[in-house]
Amino acid sequence: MQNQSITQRLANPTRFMQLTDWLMPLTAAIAVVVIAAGLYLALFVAPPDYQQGETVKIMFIHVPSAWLGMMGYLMIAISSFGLLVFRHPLADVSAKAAAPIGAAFTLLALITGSLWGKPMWGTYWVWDARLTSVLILFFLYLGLMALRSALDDESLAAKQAAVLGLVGVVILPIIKFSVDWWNTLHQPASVVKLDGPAIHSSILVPLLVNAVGFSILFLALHMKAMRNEVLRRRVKALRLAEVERAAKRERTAAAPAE
Amino acid sequence: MLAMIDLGPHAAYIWGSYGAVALVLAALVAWLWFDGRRQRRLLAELESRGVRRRSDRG
Amino acid sequence: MQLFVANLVVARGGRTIIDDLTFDVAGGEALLLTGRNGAGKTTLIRALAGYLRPIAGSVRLDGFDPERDVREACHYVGHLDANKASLSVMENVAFWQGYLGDGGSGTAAGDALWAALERFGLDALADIPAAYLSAGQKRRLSLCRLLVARRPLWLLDEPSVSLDAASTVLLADVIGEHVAAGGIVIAATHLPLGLGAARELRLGEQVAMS
Amino acid sequence: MSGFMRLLRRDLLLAWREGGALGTALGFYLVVVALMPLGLGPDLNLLSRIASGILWVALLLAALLSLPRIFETDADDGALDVMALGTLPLELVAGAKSLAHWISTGIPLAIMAPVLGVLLNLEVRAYPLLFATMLAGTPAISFLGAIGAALTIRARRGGLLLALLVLPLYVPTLIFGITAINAALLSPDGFAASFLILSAISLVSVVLGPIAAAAALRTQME
Repeated sequence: MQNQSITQRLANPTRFMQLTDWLMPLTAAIAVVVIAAGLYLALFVAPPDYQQGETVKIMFIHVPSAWLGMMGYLMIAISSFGLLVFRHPLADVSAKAAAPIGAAFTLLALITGSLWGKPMWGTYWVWDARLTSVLILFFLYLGLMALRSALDDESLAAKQAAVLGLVGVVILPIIKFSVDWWNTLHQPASVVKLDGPAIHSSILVPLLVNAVGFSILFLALHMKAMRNEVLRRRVKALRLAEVERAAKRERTAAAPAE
Repeated sequence: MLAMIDLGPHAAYIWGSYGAVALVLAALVAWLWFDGRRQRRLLAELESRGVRRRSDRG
Repeated sequence: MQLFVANLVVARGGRTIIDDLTFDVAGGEALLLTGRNGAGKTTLIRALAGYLRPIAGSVRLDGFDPERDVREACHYVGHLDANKASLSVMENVAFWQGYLGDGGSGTAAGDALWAALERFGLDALADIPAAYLSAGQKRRLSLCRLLVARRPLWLLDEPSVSLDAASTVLLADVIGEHVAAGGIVIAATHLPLGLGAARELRLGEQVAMS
Repeated sequence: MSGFMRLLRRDLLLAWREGGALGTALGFYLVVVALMPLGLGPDLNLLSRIASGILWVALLLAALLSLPRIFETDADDGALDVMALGTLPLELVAGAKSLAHWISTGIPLAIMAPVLGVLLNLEVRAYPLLFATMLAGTPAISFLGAIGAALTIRARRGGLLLALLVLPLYVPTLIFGITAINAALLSPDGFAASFLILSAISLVSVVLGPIAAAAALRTQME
C-alpha cells in the first residue's frame, strides 16, 4: 500500500481529515502572508497607470477575484466529473464545498468591477458580453446551490448537481473569449496572452503576487469547507445510527413482554 | 499609514473595492469557522452520549 | 363531563355520509368507531372536531367552559403526523405544547414535555431532527402532543397506523389512563386497540346507500 | 408568550432552517431583472427610465413564487388541522403566517431591490425611494397573497392558478408604488400622496387578507 497515488490516499475521508488538519492552517497562514505582500506591493509600490490613474489599484483585487470565480467553477466541474465517472467518495464533498466560495469570488469580481467601471466608464454596470457572462456564472453558482438545497436525498442531490455542474462548464470559455469575440467596453486580456503579457512588470508583479495569494486562500477556504462538509455527513450518519439504536432498543425491550 | 497614500479623485471607489473584498472574505471565513464549530459540537454531543435522560438537561 | 351528539347529519361532496346520528359519551368512557371503509368514521371525527359543518343536528360538550368553543377541548390525531422535518423531536413537541396548551409555567411544562418523550420512547432522540425518524417514530412523536397539552376530548382517527405491536399497547395504555382520569376518547380504528371497557359504535348500518 | 408569537417564531425558524426557499426567490428576482436588459438591449438611458417598473414587477413575480409556502406544507402534513384547534382564531393563524412570509421573504426582496438597481442604471436618488416604497408595499403582497395561497392549497396546477388569482390583486400596489417613485423624482412634494395610498393599501390588506384567507382555509378543511 506504499505506492498509492495521492488521489487514492486522499479518497479516504479519514485520511483527508488527518491531512488537512495541519495542511489547512498552514495553507491559510501562507495565504495571509502572500496576500499581505501583494497588498503592500499593490497599494504602496505599484505606480498609477498613465491612462487609468490610481484606479488601476482596483485591478489588483478585481482580476484575481474574477480568475478565482472561474477557477471555483472549474473545480466544481472537475469534481463533478470525478463523481460521475470515477465515483470518487470526496468528489461530491469538493463540488459542494467549492460552490459558495466560488460564488463569493464571482460576486467580488462583479462588485469590484462595477466600482472600477463607475470612474472609468461613468456607470456602475454595462450590459456587455464580459460582464453579462460573469453574471451568468454567478447565476450558475446560485442555481447549483439552490438545486442542492431543494433535494433532500443527498446522493441524488450530488448526482443532479454534478450534471448541472458539467453542463454549466460551457460558460468558462464564453467568459474567457467574450472580450475577443465581441467588441466590448471591457478591456481584452492583457496578462494571459500567447505572445507574453502586455502590461508593465511594475503592475504585473503585484497582480501576480495577489493572484497567487488569492489562489492559496481559495485552497485553504475550500479545504475548510470540505472539512465542515465531511463533519456534517458524519453528524448525519450518527443521527441515523442513533435513530436505529433507539428502534433496536425498543425491539429488544418489547421481545420478553410478548 | 494607509491614510498617507493619495489615491487621487477616485479614492472612494478604490477603498470601496478593497473594503468589499475584505467584508465578503471576512463573512466567508466567519461562516466557515462557525459552521465548523457547530458541526464539531453536534458530533461531540452525538459521540459522547449513550442514552440521554432528562436529568442531563437539568 | 359529557358529550352529546344529537340528530347529526353530515354531508361530504354532495353525499350524505352521516344521517341522523345520535349518541352520547360520558367522561371516563372510550367510544370505538367501527364499520367498513367509507362508513363515515373519518367524517364523524372531523365533524366532531369542528372541521366539517353539520347540515343538521348538534354537538354539545357539557362540563366544559361554555364560553369557549368545543374545538378548544379537542385533541385531533388524523392520518397525517403534523411534524416538521427540520425541527428536532423536542422542538416539535414543544411547539404544540405551547400552542395547544394553556402555556403553563416553565419547569412544569419542561417536565411534562420530557415525560411525554420518555413515555413514547423518544427521549434519546430529543435533539434529532424529525426528518430522520422512521414512520413509527414519527407517529409516536405526533402522539406526544396528547400528553403535553391537557385536553379532555381526544378524537383519534386510526391512531395506531404504522405503530408496531409494543407501541400499540403503549397507546392503549395512554388512552386508558386518559379515560381513567375522566377524559373522553373517541377513536376510529380497524385494529382492536386492546381497550377492554370501550363501547363500540358501528357506523354504516344506518346510512342509506345512494 | 401568545399563540400568535409562538406560531410566528416557528414559521420564521422554519424559513431560516429551510433557507433554500428564500435563496430561490432572491435568485429568481436577480435572474428576471437581469433578463430585461438582455431583451431590451443595453441602452442605459432606456433602462434607467424603466428601472423602477422592472424592479417592482420582478419583485411581484419573485414573491408570487414563494407564496404557496405560506400554507402548503402545513396543509400537506396535517399541521394546519391541528392549528385550527388552538385557542388562536384561524384569522390570526393566517395573519401570523402572512407576517412570517413578509419578514422572511418580503423584506429580503425589498432589501435586494436597490442592489439590483445597479444592473439597470437606476438613478442614485431613486434608491431610498425604491426601498421605502417596497417596504411599505410588500405587506400587501404577503397578506393578499395569503388569500390566493389558501384558495389554491388543494387545487390542481395550484401555482399557475395562484398567479392568475393574485396578480390582479397586486395591481393597486404596483401602480402606487411606481407612481410614488416617479412623482418623487419629478417633484419633491409629489411623493407623499402616492406613498400614503400605498401604505393604506398595505394596511387594508393586513386586515382583510387574513380574514379572507381564514375563510378559505375553513372551507378547504371540509
